[in-house]
Amino acid sequence: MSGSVIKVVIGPQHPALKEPERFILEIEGEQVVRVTPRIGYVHRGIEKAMENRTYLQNLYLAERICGICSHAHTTCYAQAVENLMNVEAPPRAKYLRTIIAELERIHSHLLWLGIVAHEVGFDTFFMYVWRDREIIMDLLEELSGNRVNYAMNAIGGVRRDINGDKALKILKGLEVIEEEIKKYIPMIQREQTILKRTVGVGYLNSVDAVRYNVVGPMARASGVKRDVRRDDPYAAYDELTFNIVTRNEGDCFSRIMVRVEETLESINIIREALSKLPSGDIRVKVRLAIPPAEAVSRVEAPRGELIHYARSDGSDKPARYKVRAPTLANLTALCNILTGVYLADVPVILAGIDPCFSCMDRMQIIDLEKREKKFWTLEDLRRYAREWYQKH
Amino acid sequence: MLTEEEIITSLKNRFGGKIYNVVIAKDRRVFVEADRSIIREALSYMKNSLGFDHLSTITGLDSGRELELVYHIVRENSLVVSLKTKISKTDPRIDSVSDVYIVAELYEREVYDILGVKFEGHPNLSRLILPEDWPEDLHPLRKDVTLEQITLRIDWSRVEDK
Amino acid sequence: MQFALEALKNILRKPSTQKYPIERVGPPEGFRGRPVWIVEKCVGCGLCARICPVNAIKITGKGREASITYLLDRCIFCAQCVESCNVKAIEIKREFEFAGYDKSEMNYVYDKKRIVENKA
Amino acid sequence: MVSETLIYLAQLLVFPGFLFVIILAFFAEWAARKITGRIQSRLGPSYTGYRGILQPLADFIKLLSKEDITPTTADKLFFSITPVMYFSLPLAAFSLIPITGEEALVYFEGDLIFLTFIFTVITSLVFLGGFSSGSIFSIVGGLRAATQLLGYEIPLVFSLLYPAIPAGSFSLTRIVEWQQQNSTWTIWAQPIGFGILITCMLAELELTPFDTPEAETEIVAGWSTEFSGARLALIRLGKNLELLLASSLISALYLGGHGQFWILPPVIVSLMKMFTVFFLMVFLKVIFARFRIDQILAGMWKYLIPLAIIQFLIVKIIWGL
Repeated sequence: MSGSVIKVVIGPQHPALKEPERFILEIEGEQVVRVTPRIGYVHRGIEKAMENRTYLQNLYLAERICGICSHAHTTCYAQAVENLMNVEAPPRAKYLRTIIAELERIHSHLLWLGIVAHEVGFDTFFMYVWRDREIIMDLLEELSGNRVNYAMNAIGGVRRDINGDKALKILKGLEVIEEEIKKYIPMIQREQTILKRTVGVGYLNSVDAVRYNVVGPMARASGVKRDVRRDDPYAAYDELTFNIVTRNEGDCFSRIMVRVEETLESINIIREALSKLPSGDIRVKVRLAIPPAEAVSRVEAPRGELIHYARSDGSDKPARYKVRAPTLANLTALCNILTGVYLADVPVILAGIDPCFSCMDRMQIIDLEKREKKFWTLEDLRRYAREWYQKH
Repeated sequence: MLTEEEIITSLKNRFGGKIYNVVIAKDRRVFVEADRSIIREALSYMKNSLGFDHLSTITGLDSGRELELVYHIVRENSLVVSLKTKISKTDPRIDSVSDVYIVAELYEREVYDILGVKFEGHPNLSRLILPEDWPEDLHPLRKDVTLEQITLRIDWSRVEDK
Repeated sequence: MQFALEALKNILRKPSTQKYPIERVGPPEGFRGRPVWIVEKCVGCGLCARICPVNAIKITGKGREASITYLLDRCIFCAQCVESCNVKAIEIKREFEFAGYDKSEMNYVYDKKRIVENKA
Repeated sequence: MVSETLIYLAQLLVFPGFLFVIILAFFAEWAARKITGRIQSRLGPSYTGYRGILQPLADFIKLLSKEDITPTTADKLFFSITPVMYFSLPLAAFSLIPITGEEALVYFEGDLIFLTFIFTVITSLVFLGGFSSGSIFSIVGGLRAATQLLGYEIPLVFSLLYPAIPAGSFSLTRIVEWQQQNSTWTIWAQPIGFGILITCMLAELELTPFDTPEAETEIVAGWSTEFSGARLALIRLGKNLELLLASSLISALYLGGHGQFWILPPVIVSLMKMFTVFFLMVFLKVIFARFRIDQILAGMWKYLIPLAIIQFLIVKIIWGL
C-alpha cells in the first residue's frame, strides 16, 4: 500500500495552527497512517537566556514564555525561587495569586473554546465566546495593569492588591460570564453540527492517558482524575474547596465539556477566594542572595501540569533553569491519537489538546546586549556576521 | 500512601550503596542521586513497584566538570522524586528509558539536542528543537558554549544589499 | 439550529466592537504604559538601568548630572523600574499607542540641562 | 430597427443587464458582510462610504491593483480561463431570469434546464480551477467540491425542476407567469422542495455547513488558494453573482418572482423576494458549524434524496393524475 500514501505537511504555516509548528501526516485516502511532529519553530532559547540574567530579570522572562498562561509561569518561577531561598509568600499574596490564576484559566479556556469553534467552521460561536472573554481580559487589565503579561507576581508575594472596589468589579464580571457560559452549555450539547464533528473524534482511553503521561484537561477528559491544584496544592488551593471536572468519553467533545465546566468551577473558586481573602501584607521583602540549592515547582496551568526545575550555585544568576510546558507532555499522546483519523478531523484534534507551541519550545536567543556598542544598525549586524563567518 | 521516608528506605533496600545524597527538601519534594548504571533499573522499579507512573520531564544540565540528568517522576500526581545522575562530559552515554516511560522518547531527544547526551537504545534519537543545519558538536546548553557562538546564525552575505 | 435565536438577538444588540480611531476607550486606572522620569527627583543612582530586564534604560554621567536614555522599542512595560526606584522618580503613564515608523525616533532622553523630556 | 437593437443592447448591458447586476452584487456583498457582522456582534464594514457601503468596491479595486501570480506548477491555460468563466457564467445566466417584469431578457423553452446546467458547470470550474493551480490545497479543495457534487446534484436538479411540473413548461418565464395566473406561489404546494433547494444551494455555493471545498482551517482557501490579484477579484465577484443568481432563481421558482404586490413595481417586488432568500441563506451560513465531507455525502443520500422523491409523489398526486 506504500504507493498510495501521500505526505501532507501541516505547518509550519497553516491556518489550523495558530503558531508555527510542523506535522508531517502520511495519509491513505482521507485517513492518517503516520504522524511525525517537527517542533522548534518558535524556539527562543529562554533556558540559556535565563542562565545569563539575574533572578529578578528572569521573572519577566518567565512571564514571556507563554502569552496565554503567563501567570502560571511566573507563579511557578516565583515558587521555585522562593523554595531556593526558603521563604514563603504571605497568605494574602497566595490568595491573590489564586484569584489571578483562575481568571487566567477562564480566559484561556474561553480562548480555546473559540478556537475549537473556529476549527469546526463555526465562526459565529467563536465571535461570541471571544466577546465574552473580553470581560475577563478587561478585569485582568484593571487588576494588574496589562491584558496579557500581568506582572502580578513578585518573588516573595504579589505586586498589586485587590481592594473592595476591585473585588466588586470582579464579582460583577463573573456574574455576566457565568450567565453566558450557562447559556452556551445546552447549545453546545444540542447543536448537531458541533456534535457531528467532535463526538467520538480523537479518542483516548484512560489507560493510554496514564501510559502516555497525559496532563491537564486532556487527561481529565479521559477519566484520569489528576489536577495539581488538588493533588499537590500550591498557592491557596489547599484552603479552597472545588471539584475536579472529569469525563469518561475521552473524545474531543468531552474535552470541550471539561474545559467549559472548569470555567464554571473557576468562577466558584474566585468567589470563595474573594470571600476568604485574609488581611495582611501582600509581599515579603527578600534579599535576592540565593544559596546553592535546587527546587522543583509545579503548577496546574490552564493546559495542564507545568513543571519548573531550578538550581542555584550561589551567584545572582541561576545555574540551570528548566521549564517543561504541558503541551510537550501531551505531544506523544497527540501523535498517537492522530494515527487513524480522518484528515478533516486533524485540526479539531490538534486544537483539542489546546496546543501552546511557544511554551513548548525554548532556548537559543539573539542577545546583543553583552556587546559594547549600544545601538546596532542593520549594517553593524551584517558586518558582525561577516566577520563571524570568516573567523569560523 | 507511602511517605517520603518509606520510598527512600525501599529504594535503599533494593539498590544499596548506589543510591546516595538523599535530600527531602520539603513536603512532596525528594532529591535522590543514583549511579548511572542503575538508572534504567531504578526507574522501572519505581514505576512498577512504587507507583511512580508519571514522568514529568528530564532535565539535562552542565554542572561544570560533568553532565547531570535529572528525572522528575511523580507518584499519584503529588510526590515528586527527582532522580539525579552524573555522566561524563567527554563521552556522555546513558541507557534510554523510553521503554519504561513512553514520553521519555521526546524528553531524551530534547536533552540530546541541547547537551549531546547519547541515549543508548533510543528508537529515534534525532533533532527535536534545533534546526537541521545546526552544527553537530555545538550543544547550546553546555556551559562552555558562549552566547556569541550561538548568536546570529544568519548568513548575511546572502542577503542582498538594498 | 441551536444558535438561530441567539443570532437573531444579536442583530438587535449593540455591537461590542468600535470604530477604533474615531471612538476609543482609554485604558483603566493603573494601566502600565510608558515610564516617565521626573528629573527633579532623580539622583542618578542608576538602579533602574541595572535591574531593567531588557536593558531599555541607559544612564550616562553620575549623580544629579546624569542623563537617562529610555529606549521605548526595547521596553516591555513591566514597571520594575518604577518599583525599584528609591526616590520615586519614575512614574508610569497611561499612554499606549506607540506605533511608529522609525526605531531611532523611539528614544526619550531625560537630562537635567534640558529639564523637559526630549525625543532624541 | 436600429433603435430597437440599441434599446435591447442597453437593456443587456445596463439595466437590467450586466451593470445593474454587478452593482447589485457589490451591494449584496456589503449587506451580507454587514449582517454577518451584526449577528457576530461586530460592526462589519464601516469606514468606506455611508456605513461602509463602498467596501466591496474598494476591495475589488484593491485586488485589481495587486500583483497577479501564476504558480510555476499551474496549468497556464486553465488557470487563466477559470476566473473569467467563473465570473461570466452567472452574469450571463442572469439574463434568463425575469427580474424586471413579464419576460426575461432571453427566454426559450428549456432555459431552466440550461440554468441547471450552468450550476453544474460552475462546480466543474471549481474543480478545474483547483486542479490547474497545482497546489496541494487547491487540489484537495477541487476534489472535495467534485465529491460534494455527487451528493447534492440529484436533489438539486429534482427540486429545480419540480415547479415546472404544474406550469407545464421548462421556461422560467412561463413558470413565473403560471404562478401569477393562478395567484399562488409554488412554495405552498411544495415546501419540501423549497427546503431541499435551499440546502442544496448552500452546498453548491460552498457556504457553511457545506463549505468543505474551502474549509479554512483544513485546506487554507481551498480551490482558490493560488489565485491572486485580478483573478481573485473576479472569483470573489463571481461568487457573489452566483449567490445572487441562486437567490433570484429560488424566488422566481418558489416565491412567485416579480408577481404584483400592492402598488410596488415588479422590479422592486422581485428584488425584495430575492434579498429575502439571500438573507435567509446568509443567516443559515452564520449559525452552523462545518460538516465533514463524508457526513455531507451520507446525509444527502440518506435524507435529501428520499425527501425529494416524496415531494415528487406529492406533486404527481396533485397535478399529474
